[in-house]
Amino acid sequence: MLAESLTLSAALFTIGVVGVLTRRNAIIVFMCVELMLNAVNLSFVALSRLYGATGQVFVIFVMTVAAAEAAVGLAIIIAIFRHKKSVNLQDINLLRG
Amino acid sequence: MQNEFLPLFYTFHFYLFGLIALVGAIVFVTRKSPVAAALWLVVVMFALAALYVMLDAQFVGMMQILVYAGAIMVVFLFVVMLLNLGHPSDLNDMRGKLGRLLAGLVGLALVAELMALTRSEVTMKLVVPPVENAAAGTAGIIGPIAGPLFKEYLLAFELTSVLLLVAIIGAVVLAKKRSN
Amino acid sequence: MLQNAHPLAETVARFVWWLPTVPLLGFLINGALSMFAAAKLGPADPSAADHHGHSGEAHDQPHAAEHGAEHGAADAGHGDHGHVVRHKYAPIVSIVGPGVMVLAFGLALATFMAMRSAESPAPYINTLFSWLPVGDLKVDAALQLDALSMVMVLVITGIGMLIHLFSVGYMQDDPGYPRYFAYLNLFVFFMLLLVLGANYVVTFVGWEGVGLCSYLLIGFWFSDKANADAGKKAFVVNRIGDFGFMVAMFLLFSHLGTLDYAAIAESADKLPAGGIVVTAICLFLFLGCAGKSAQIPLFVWLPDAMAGPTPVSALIHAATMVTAGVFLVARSSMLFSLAPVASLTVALTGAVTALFAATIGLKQWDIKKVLAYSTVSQLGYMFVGVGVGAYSAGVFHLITHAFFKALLFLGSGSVIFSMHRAYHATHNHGDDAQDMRNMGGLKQYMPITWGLMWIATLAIAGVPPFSGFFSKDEILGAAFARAHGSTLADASLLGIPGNIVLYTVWIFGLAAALLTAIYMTRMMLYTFHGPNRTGDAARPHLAEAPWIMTGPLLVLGVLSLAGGWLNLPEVVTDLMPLGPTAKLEHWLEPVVGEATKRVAGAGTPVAASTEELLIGFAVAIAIAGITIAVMRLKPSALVPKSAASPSTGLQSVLENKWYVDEAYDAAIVRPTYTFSRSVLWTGVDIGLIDTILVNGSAAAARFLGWIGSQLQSGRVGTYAWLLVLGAVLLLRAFARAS
Amino acid sequence: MMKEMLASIGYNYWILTVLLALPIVGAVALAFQASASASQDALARMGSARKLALLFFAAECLISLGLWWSVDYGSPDWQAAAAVPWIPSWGIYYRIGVDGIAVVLMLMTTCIMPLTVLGSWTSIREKPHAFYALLLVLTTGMLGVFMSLDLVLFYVFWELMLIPMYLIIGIWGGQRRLYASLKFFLFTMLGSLLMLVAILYIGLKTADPLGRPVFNYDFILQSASYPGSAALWLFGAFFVAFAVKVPMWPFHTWLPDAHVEAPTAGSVVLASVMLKMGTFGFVRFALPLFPDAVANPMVRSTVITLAVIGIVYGALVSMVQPDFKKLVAYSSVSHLGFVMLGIFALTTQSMQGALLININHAVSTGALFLLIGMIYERRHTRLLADFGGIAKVMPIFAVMLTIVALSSIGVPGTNGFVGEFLVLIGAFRTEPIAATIATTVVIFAAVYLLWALQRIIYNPLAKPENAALKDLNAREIGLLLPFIIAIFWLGLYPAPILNRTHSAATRIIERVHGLSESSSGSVRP
Repeated sequence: MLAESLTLSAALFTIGVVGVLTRRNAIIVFMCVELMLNAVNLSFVALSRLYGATGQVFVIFVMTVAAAEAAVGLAIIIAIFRHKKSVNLQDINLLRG
Repeated sequence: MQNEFLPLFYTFHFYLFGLIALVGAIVFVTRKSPVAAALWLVVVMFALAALYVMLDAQFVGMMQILVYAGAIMVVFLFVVMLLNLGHPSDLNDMRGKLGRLLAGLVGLALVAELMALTRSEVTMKLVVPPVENAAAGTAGIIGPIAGPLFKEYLLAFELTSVLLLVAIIGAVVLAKKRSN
Repeated sequence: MLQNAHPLAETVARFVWWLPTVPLLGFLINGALSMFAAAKLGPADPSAADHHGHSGEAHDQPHAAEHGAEHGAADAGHGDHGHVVRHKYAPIVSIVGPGVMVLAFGLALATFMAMRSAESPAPYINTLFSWLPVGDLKVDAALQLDALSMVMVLVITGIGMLIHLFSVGYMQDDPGYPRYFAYLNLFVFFMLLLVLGANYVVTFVGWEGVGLCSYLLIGFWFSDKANADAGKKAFVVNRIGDFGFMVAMFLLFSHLGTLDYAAIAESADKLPAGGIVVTAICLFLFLGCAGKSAQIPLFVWLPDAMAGPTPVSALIHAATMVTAGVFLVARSSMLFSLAPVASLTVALTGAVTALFAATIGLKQWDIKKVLAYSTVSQLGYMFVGVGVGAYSAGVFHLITHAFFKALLFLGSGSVIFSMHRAYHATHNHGDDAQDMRNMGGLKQYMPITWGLMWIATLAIAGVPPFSGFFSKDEILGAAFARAHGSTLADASLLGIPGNIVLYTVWIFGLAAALLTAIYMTRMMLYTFHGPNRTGDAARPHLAEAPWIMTGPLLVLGVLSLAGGWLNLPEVVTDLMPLGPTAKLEHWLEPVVGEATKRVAGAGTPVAASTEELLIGFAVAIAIAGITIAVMRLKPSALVPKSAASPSTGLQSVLENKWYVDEAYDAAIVRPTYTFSRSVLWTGVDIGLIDTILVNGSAAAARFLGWIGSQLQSGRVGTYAWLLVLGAVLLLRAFARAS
Repeated sequence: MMKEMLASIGYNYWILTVLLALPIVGAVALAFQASASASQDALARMGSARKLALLFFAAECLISLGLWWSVDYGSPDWQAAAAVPWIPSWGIYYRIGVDGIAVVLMLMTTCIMPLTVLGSWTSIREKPHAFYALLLVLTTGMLGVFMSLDLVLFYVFWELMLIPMYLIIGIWGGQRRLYASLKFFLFTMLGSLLMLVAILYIGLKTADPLGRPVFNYDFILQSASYPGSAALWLFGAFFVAFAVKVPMWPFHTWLPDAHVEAPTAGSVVLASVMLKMGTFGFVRFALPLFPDAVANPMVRSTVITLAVIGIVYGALVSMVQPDFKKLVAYSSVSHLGFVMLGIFALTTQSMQGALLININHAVSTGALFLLIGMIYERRHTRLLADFGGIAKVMPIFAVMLTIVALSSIGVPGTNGFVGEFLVLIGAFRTEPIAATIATTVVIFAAVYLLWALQRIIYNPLAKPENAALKDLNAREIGLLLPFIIAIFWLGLYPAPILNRTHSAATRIIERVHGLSESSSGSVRP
């Protein structure tokens, strides 16, 4: 089942990437990133059948980071929305200074 | 694994959940409404959780449901509701045709490369002899994960707690309403 | 070693280093007095003065100084009628300044006596300390006493003493009195160093030192821009010559490994005679001489140098410094005698200069300018002498010229002094005290000066039995004799046979003698004869200068009259027993004798009858010149300068000195400045290096930064695209590598 | 006698380290004093800062004087040497020592520094403590460069010297100080980074038996060998670093800007000492380390051509400068060109002459900058056209300026002559054409300096602002006197210095000739 899992992982990852590239809604882009993380998790888990449970440990780390990221990221989106009344990425270019 | 029906049963369900995940993902990306997208993502999460269980990572599967579907996605939905992102103008957030075409091409290139890599010789070379899973029986499901987590990766584990703390504080500070 | 064995070592000559030291002490004392008088120290914090306005004292001082200095410019004819206040240290300076010269002259006389009794041909070298000991280069601070330097020392200290005395009167009212004597003493110090140096480097120290003093003294009244310009011009033109001197030293050192005169005299034979090396050395040396002795093409500074006080012109720009070039050729006779081409160049340059300067002298109105061009011309004669290998004749003319030209200059100084005093007394600031058109008929007011200056004029014109006759005749005779047979006649200069060159030199010399007689007589006629043009108001104030000035004139008059006795030619002593024959030539024999013989070679001496013919011819020319001048020139027809009409044609070309200054300015000076300013500075420095290379590279860096900054659009979408593209490319590379 | 006395107090054992440490102590002391006197008014702060600084500089100068006697100049070994491990695993040592050349330059530095403090006595009113502290740190850097025998240590001191000067120009400078200081910094940095790469290459290439890099100067001299054209590249890297500092044409354009903008003390230090770092670098490092490269006819003719261009170019450009400081700056380019010509002509006379010019230039140009500072303080301008005739109101100033200008022109009897003469007479033996072209500068030098002199002190006193100028005060005269004495001492009796540098200079030439003869053998002695 390893090959299938990896293929699925690649497909999901790519879908996430295409989502990030095509959508402008910050929240949906964010969710696409979560999808990409999940795709990676799937690879970890699939490969942990071969190499031992360490892969699963990493999945747990990834999840933690994802959780933290979601919290902070969404907080940022809220802050931006308050400021700009929009979550459209085209309207957000604060980084430009 | 001794049961000979099991592989078929197993295989069938593996493909089934795989298909669900794939279709769910495609539908998720194409939804205009954030709420619908989020719900479809939850579907993907669940399908993935099932796959984790089938890949002998039962603990991770549970975590997937609890943390991702249960916590993270709820937060997403919560934010979507909070910000009331239902206006038609916001809904049409797709890029132009050219953008989509390019994104598709890049996606194809990416998937092709990923596939090539998964089948390339490099990955084959990376294969090390599988560790014997003899202890799996006695240590149960949690043991093999808990072992490395609290031994080799103890520092990293402790650091994640710090990370989470920072994230909490950060989220509070960022989302707080400015008094002025 | 040598100096212990030398017979002079036990005599007064061992104090030879006191010779230059005494004037140096005078310089230090006078300089210190000058500084003390001027010292009014500034505030502790200079920038504070700006904020506190001007104190009353600050106003006072420059005022007084300005007044004083303008008064000092009296010599240039711009006198101001003010209260004459003598410098507060004038009495001390009047004792110290001339006093050190008297001491030096006394010491020189004593040394001379010692040398005469010692009768040692070898030079006495007095090494003071090791100056530049580097590897195989050994340059000592050493003085060399031999026949040549002794003669020069006597001339310098003797004439110098007289001119110092004259200056006491001439400069009495100048506010820069101590400064003047300090410079003058310093000049004598350097001049003595120049002639006494035992190697080229010590000579060079004196050489540049006298140039420096000349610079300082020409610009003595520096408040007038013209004077400061003249000083600078003198120094810079001299430096062109010094360039030649330096290169000659480098050549000598790299080929002979030494710069000592004694060592070079021994080893000069190692250089192939007539070879390129020795010719180059001599030509470069001569470039130095041409600068110092105002020969073509570097003569332009000397006429301008007349901006200095007149005694300075007498001492530096007539009697001593400008003759240093002649001295140097004589000193380097061991080299010049090996380089016929260089010697011919020297002689030809001298002859051309003599004639050229004489033509300009014909039409000058400024009495000092006439004398300046006459000096250039006479220096040309000296170079003819040393160029044709008649070194003692060149030095002889140097001595007699020092006598009569110093007399002429001091005499003109007397005249100017008197003229200026007259104008000053009548509040006349417009008229030029140096212009001959404002003089005339001064004979009756200044009879002593008149008589003495006639002596000098006859001497310079070459009328027997005055000193100039003997020396000039000897030079022309030598040129003629060398053309008949010598190493020079056998050589060729730029393809022209040597004997033709030498005949040309001789003819030029004769022509210059004619012109000399004319312009000198013209000067005498316009100054002392005919009606007076000074103006009715000023006329009663014209009078003879005080005795402190006339006294030295008298001494010089005697010397000009009898100077020929030093080196009587055989032709004359055959006719009448006036004294020993060719004294100076015998005296200089140890120094230049060998070189003279080498040049003369196996040539047959000119027959006595030819020689008598030549002498007669020369005398005839001198008398003809004087006669022409007296017949043609009408002093009574002259009008004062203010009423004169501008001259035209050749006359104006001569009056403007053939426009040489203007030509140099247009051909050399201005192009150099323009090139430096527009090409080097604004072009290369600011344009190429700074703008293109330095600021250009900065601009390039800024441009790259700008490109980079354009990537930082701040749009998350763009970043995502770039990130993914990067990932795709990386994976591609990874996949290809695997 | 002096030597025994110094030996009895172990002078040679501690002197170098003390010389390095004392200025740092002084800088720290000034920092304390600055915070202690924060409440005082500006004038009192200036007064206390300059006194303390002068004290330290005077002490530094006094204790350094012993080197004149204590060092054995004929010995081929390093004198007063010391070596302490600094980063031993990288082979970096605190390794110091001096030879005749270094001692003479060090004494020059320590003697000039107190005079620069006196020169800025009244002109530095802003942040005086910081100014003097930076000067002190600068002194440590400069002395360190002269005594370093470890390439990395040398590099550290080399850079240490850069920063204080950057700040001195950038904080206390004139109108365009930021441009000037940045230009100075970047030019110097460009060169020194290349040098750092070269130093690291050499160090790694010359590993010791344990495979650790070695930066020991002596060890590298004995054992280093570079493959193929590496020596040329390494020499090139060192060359750029030193040529910028010298500065050689065409790396010189930072100098006029830096000089014009720098405060008087900065200009003096820059001209008198810092430019000598470049030439010292050539003598100590570039020549002995890469004799093959130096003996390469291509390299030598290139360097000599650049030197001669610099000599003539600097003089010609000096002639047309309206600003006195800029004029002197360009004349420095010319003078330092002579030094380079002397060094690369590779004869005893020219090398010794070059070392002498180093000192002469420090004296003459340092004094010129001080004099410019003195009239600048009075008139707040340096444009030659703004002056004229001030010999009447400032006779002592006029005398001083004349003497210093004459020494810079190179009139015999002053110091300027002996150096130039030795360089030219030496260079003429190996490079006659270059030496002859360089000799023409005796003419241009007279033109530009005399013209400047005339426009300042001679000519009519036409401008009323100038009529009220006061002559130099006692401090200023006292400050200039040492320079005047040095001008005549060096001009009339340079033998003590020549004797002290002779053996070191000869060794360098012999090394270049000796090592190159085995490979090319074309250089005449």
